[in-house]
Amino acid sequence: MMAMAVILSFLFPLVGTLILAFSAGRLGPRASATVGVGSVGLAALATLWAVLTHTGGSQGVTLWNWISVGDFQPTIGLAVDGLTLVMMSVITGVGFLIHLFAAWYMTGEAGITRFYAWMNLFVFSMLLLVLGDNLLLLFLGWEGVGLCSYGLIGYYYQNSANGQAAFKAFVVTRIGDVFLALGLFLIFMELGTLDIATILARAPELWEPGSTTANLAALLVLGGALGKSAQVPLHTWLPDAMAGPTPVSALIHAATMVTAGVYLIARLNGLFLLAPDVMLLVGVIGAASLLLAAFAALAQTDIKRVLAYSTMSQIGYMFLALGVGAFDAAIFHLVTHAFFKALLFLSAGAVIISCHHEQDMGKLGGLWRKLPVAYGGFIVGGAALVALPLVTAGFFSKDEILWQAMAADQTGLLIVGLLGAVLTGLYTVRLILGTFHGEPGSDHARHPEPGTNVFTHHLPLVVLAVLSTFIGAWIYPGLGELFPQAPGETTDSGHTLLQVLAMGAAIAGLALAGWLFLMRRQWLDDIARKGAGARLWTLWHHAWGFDALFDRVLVRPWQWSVRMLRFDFINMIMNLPAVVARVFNAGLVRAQNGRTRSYALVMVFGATLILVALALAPGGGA
Amino acid sequence: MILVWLILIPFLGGLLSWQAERWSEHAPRWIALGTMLFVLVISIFLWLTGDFSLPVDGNSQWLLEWRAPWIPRFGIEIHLALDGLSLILVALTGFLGTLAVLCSWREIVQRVGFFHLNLLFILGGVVGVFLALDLFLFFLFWEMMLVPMYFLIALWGHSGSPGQTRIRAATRFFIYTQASGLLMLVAILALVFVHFSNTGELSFSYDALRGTDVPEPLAFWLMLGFFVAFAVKLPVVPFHGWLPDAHAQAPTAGSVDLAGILLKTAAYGIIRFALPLFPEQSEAFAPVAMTLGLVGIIYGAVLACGQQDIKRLIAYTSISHMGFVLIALYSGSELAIQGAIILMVAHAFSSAGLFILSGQLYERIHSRDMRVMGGLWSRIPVLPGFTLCFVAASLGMPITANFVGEFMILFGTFPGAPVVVVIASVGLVLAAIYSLLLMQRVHYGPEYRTGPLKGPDAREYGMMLTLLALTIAVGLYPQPLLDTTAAVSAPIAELFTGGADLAARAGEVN
Amino acid sequence: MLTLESLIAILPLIIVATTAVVVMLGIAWQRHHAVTALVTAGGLVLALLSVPVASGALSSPPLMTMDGLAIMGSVLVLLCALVTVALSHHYLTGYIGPREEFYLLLLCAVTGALGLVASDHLATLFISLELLSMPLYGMLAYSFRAERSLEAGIKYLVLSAAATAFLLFGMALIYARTGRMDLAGLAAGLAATPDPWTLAGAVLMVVGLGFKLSIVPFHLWTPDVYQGGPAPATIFLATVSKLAVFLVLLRLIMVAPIFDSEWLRSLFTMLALITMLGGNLLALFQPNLKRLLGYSSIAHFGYLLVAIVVGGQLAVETTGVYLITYLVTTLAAFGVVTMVSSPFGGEDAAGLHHYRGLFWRRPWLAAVMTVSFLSLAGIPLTAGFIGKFYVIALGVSDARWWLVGSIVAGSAIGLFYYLRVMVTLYMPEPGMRRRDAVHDWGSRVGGLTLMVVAVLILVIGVYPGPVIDWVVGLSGVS
Amino acid sequence: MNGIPMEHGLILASILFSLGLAGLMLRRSMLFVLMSLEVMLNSAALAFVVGATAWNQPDGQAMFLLVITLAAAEASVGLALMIQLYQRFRSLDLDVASRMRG
Repeated sequence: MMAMAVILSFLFPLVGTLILAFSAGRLGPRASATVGVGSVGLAALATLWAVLTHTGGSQGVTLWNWISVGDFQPTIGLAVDGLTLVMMSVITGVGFLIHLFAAWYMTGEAGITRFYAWMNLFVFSMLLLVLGDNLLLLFLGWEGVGLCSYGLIGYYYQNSANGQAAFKAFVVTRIGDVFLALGLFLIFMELGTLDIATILARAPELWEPGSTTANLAALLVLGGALGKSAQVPLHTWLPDAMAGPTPVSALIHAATMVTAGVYLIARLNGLFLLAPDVMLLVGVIGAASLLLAAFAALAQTDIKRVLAYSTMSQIGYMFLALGVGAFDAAIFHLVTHAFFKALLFLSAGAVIISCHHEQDMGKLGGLWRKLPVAYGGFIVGGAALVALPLVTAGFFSKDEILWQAMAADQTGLLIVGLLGAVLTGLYTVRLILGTFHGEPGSDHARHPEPGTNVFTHHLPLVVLAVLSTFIGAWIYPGLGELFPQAPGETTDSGHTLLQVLAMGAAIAGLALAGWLFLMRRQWLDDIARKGAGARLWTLWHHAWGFDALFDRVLVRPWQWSVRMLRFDFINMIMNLPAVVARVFNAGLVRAQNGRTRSYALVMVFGATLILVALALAPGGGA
Repeated sequence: MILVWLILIPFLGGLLSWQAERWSEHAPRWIALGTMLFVLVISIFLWLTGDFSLPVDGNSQWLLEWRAPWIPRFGIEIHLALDGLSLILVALTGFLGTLAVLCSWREIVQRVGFFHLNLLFILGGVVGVFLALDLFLFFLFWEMMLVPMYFLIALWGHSGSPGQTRIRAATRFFIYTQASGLLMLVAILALVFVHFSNTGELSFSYDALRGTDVPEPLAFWLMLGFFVAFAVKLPVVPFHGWLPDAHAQAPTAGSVDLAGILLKTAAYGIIRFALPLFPEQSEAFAPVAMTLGLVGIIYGAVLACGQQDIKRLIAYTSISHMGFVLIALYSGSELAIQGAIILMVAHAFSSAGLFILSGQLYERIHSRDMRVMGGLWSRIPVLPGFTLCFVAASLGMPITANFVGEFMILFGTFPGAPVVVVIASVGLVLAAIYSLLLMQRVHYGPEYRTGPLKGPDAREYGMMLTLLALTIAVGLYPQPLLDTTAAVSAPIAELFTGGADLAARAGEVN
Repeated sequence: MLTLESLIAILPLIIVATTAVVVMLGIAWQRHHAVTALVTAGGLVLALLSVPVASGALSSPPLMTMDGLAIMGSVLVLLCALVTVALSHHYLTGYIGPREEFYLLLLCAVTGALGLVASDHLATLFISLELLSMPLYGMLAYSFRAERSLEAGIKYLVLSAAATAFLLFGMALIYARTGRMDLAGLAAGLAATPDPWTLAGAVLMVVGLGFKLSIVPFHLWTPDVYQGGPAPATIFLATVSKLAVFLVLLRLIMVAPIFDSEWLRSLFTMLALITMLGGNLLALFQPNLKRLLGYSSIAHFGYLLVAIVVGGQLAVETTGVYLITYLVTTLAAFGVVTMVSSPFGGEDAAGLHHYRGLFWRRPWLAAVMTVSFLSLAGIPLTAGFIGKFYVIALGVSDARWWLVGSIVAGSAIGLFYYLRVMVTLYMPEPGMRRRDAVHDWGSRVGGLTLMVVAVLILVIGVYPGPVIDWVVGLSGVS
Repeated sequence: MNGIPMEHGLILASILFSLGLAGLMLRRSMLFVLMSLEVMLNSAALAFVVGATAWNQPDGQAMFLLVITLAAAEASVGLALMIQLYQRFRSLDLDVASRMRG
């Protein structure tokens, strides 16, 4: 029964994709939307069915043997356990809400069929990613979501910048994917299988903890995760990816795809536990991304870019959790983050559409009365983002992460996490104030057209708002038994202190933000406008200049070499014989001057040469 | 006898369609289409009825065999044989031949009969290459298909950039392949004479020559002779000079055949002849070959990015893809060799798709220059979507056959040569870059000119859909192909491991 | 001693010579083009038929030998002459001026060629060679009113006479040192130690013969003479003359001991190398078809020199097969030129632009041309490939890698211009002034002969077995 | 026999031959060219005679006769062509007959 439900869950979006793709424009916008949203809705129902019929443990179903050559036996096979179901629920559940919202958001856009085709294909690929029972099938989904991300970022293709952003997103994540692929090669060579369960069983038998191979394998897999999850240093694509329609940002670049890296590491937990050094690295990278993105978020003016850096920062938390071995906490935060970040993005989308595609904070403002629903979404989502104690889902998950970091004695990571919480408060307040309060910065913001459709506009926002409160934390089932024991499960000493600290950090962030942005606004602006403050602002605005660095180190040399090689110098070298032949031809033809006497001369010359050679030859040539 | 017919049918069909031009303009097309479909049907029939399990000792490795004496003075026979690998490639030839006829339906309007004569002669020659087992016969077909290809490019091609006429492209193609082919002939003859001096029997037979004991320095040179011939056709950098021009300037059908089948004859030649005839030398040569493969992957990719001509871009990507094949063939891993076969098929589909698409674009905007494209997504229905699909296949997106091929190659090669795989993986990133660049320049961005263009008609749509369906089908379930060729690739892989065993044993003795 | 028995051995020669006399008398009596051509052809056919009789003869006349090589040579000479006659008839039909003497000259030259392939003595060698060359001067300058024909005749005369002088002087040196003039005995008087004088003599003979074969660096006359001479004369020069001279060179190498020297071999290697490459390089951008074919023939004899270098049974076989393939190919190529040129007086239509788009006007003629050029380029399924295969096989079997390498290089260069010509035939029609074959060319004798030759190219290419067997049967050298 | 060593005769012949060659290469007039050719042929004939004397054989003398005959034939054809040359170009200069080249 459950197998059927699972298969149906990813079959619906696939069928949706096919219908949309091959309709070739014959479907109207409404029909497209119906198919696109409906298929994901059905997938969500199928997932619900699967959740209800899941009997615990891991259940697998093999559809067919994909490839079978010698030991290489990857299947098209699905494995379903708690983690999978949680992920599926997020993908189809949140995905459905976002699709629904998109029906409002995308009204009147050209190419709506294409939009839904991509979105459905994305849901399909993402489901395959979490369902695959072997790494190759996982990789299939992994690349599939990348392609969909590419297609959707570049949705407004007529603007070259969007195309560039899509291109960048794909290529940067592809770099990570190559690491993952190499990891796959290594794992297959060493363990002789790609089946995840078998890998997790065999790895501890064959590899010493901390051995080079284990470290290398974990490191390579981590490379893949970094690319997909936009962690330092492969994070530069995410802010640019905001070029896509906002529902896309909500679904792909906040709720699901970017968390695939977290899922991957959590899925391969056994592998990472064998590589403690890499585990630490995961935590450190998480912490670094967390801070870096939080600072960058402070200095953005585009509301979507603020949210993008915030996403990166929150995924940093998840990585931090993974790094200290708290896989469950990471997934927990993944789920709650999916709720509240989707909410934030959709609310932002509501603002953007209402204000005629205006998304610069400087040109928005004063909207809170005119767009109450969006404002509500922002308040609830923002509260969850800053982890407002006790009432929001974000509080519980973030608290869990910080507690695990503390329990694992990673004080450094803990401090970064707390600092991040403060910063989160800062940028969230700045975002909400900048968007909804103060004076409107443009005519668009002065006369917004609020969304009125209850079903496609209000409903998704409200449901997500509800899920962003403690209810979202409450419905999370907890996956502790799936994962190795987390450090926080063995002890409880200091948990209370930590909770106080965490609450303190969140509230401190809010308070600081309130003080800075409400009381000292002028002072702040002055600092940001001149001297070191301005430079710092610029640095943060450009997210610490990673783009410029990569541009210098990678992009420009690449473009230079493309330009240099364009004329195919190897081929030119290979053309040398032709040039030589031409030269010889010219020389020989010159001798054909038509004069009998010179012909005789050449003939005699030849004969003389031979005779001289004969005379000079040792022994007279004999 | 069915093998003889497989070769003869295209030739007869070609002659018939040449003469059929007198009856009507469309008669040659229909005849050519029927001929290629016939070949396709025969090969599919053989495939369905054949048994491709590994030969039991004493059984022939060939599914079908046909031999007749030809030039007894040199022991030359007409010796044809078919195994899984040849069968798949023959079927591929039939399929792409059909496509080639279809995609020139509108494009070729002048001298239709003669065009199809050439087209079918190429395909007949290619089928001959895949079936010939006598080395002389193999060489004969190998060279013979060049002539019609030459005419195809020279007479129906598009002019290229200034100074690069189609005739020049065709001539370069011909000279490259013919000169390298003669080197192979020299190698073949040397092998034959060595065999003659060993046994006193003059024979060009594959079976007879396979075990020939060639003295060392000579054997290496002979292996090199074979390798160079195949390397030119594959093509391996630095012998790739003919390819971009030939691909770019050929008519669509020519490009499809070139990329789809002719390049595969080289890989086939390596699998069938270069490796089994000189296993030890090939193994010693493997690092060099793999390095050349790597150079091809990277170099082809970098150059592809710098092209403005859409067909040249696709042509350079072929160099890059064939680099993977080369690495696989010299990896000595069954998995990798199987992967190479899949990639050959996959590349045939994807590059044929891209070439047909660029042909269709050419029919609409009369240019191959990507600088005058851009924003086509909104101007042409359907085609951009297909382009994206084939671009995705070309960059090795999972679900497509290319992914299966490339990854099997990398999986198979990794244990033996991890460094090679690491560098080759860079090619995966570069593949993404050049593939998406194509997409970016052609279909994204602002519109270069406005006004809608005609969408694909049923013929174009059908071709694209078939190619796409096959690409995905092979990508999701390549097992039928793998089962068919398993009996071929396993022994090839063993050639190398055998050497390794020997070395290991030698080590023990020491 | 000369007996009747031994005269039978040279029956073909006698028949041809007699025919020459008959033709001469006929001309004196009454001029008639068609009859003259018919008589000539009849005589040649008769001579051809008598070859089996001759080969059955028990003894040869003095100074001559009728071994396999000679028989092979005779048959090829006669066949080529027949084709030339057929094409000449076609060509001369449009010629203003006396036409019949051409056949007379041709018959004399054939007599010389027949003598040359059978000669076993320096005297016969010399006489036959001159008998072959002298009428050629006349044939080349036959349409002497055309400037180029005259120029060709004069050039060939002067240079050929110089070459003859070289040959003679070489013979004289050898004779002075050895006291013998029969080929087999050339070394008899020689002391055990090698003698630079005799070697120098041999070298001078090689120069003389090399000139006739247009071996680089004695090749310069070739393009001019090919271009200037009337097409049938060029055909004769390119086929009969070269074939006969080459066979005699081969015989010298095989039979005469003084030519069996390592130094001479390396000399021939060197000559072969520069001839292959030089001929092909010269032809690269040549726009005149007849000159181009001249250069191409230089290259082809470069390939064939491999047989001289290697020597032995296989070399004779190679020479036979290669010559046959070369002959049919050259006949076809020049035949097309003749066909296009003949209906008009004056200069031959040799410019490449005349042939542009020929395929769309005269598909079969263009097909013949294509086949012959494919054969020249050595593409499989044509006779040329079999020849090239043989030469490469010969080189490989003797491990002459340098030669083999330059054959490959030469072929690659050669392709360039062969393809250039071939594709021209299929190019769209130009607006340029051009000449064309007559409409009913295919139904005339020359046209039919041409078709037969073209078919022969393909047949030899596809099924070379019989030809090879025939050559193998004859390649024993006495 | 008669005291003159064969080498001397051969050297003389060689010198004659070289003179003929030089004339061939240096003279423009066709008449002189033909004469040079004659000299070359005769030098060869001389060498034959020298050889025949040395070996005391008639063969060389016979060759001499053949060479003389040939030279005569050569000269007659040559002179005939020379007349045509003059008629066409109004000159005996061989270099004018160099229309064909390249």
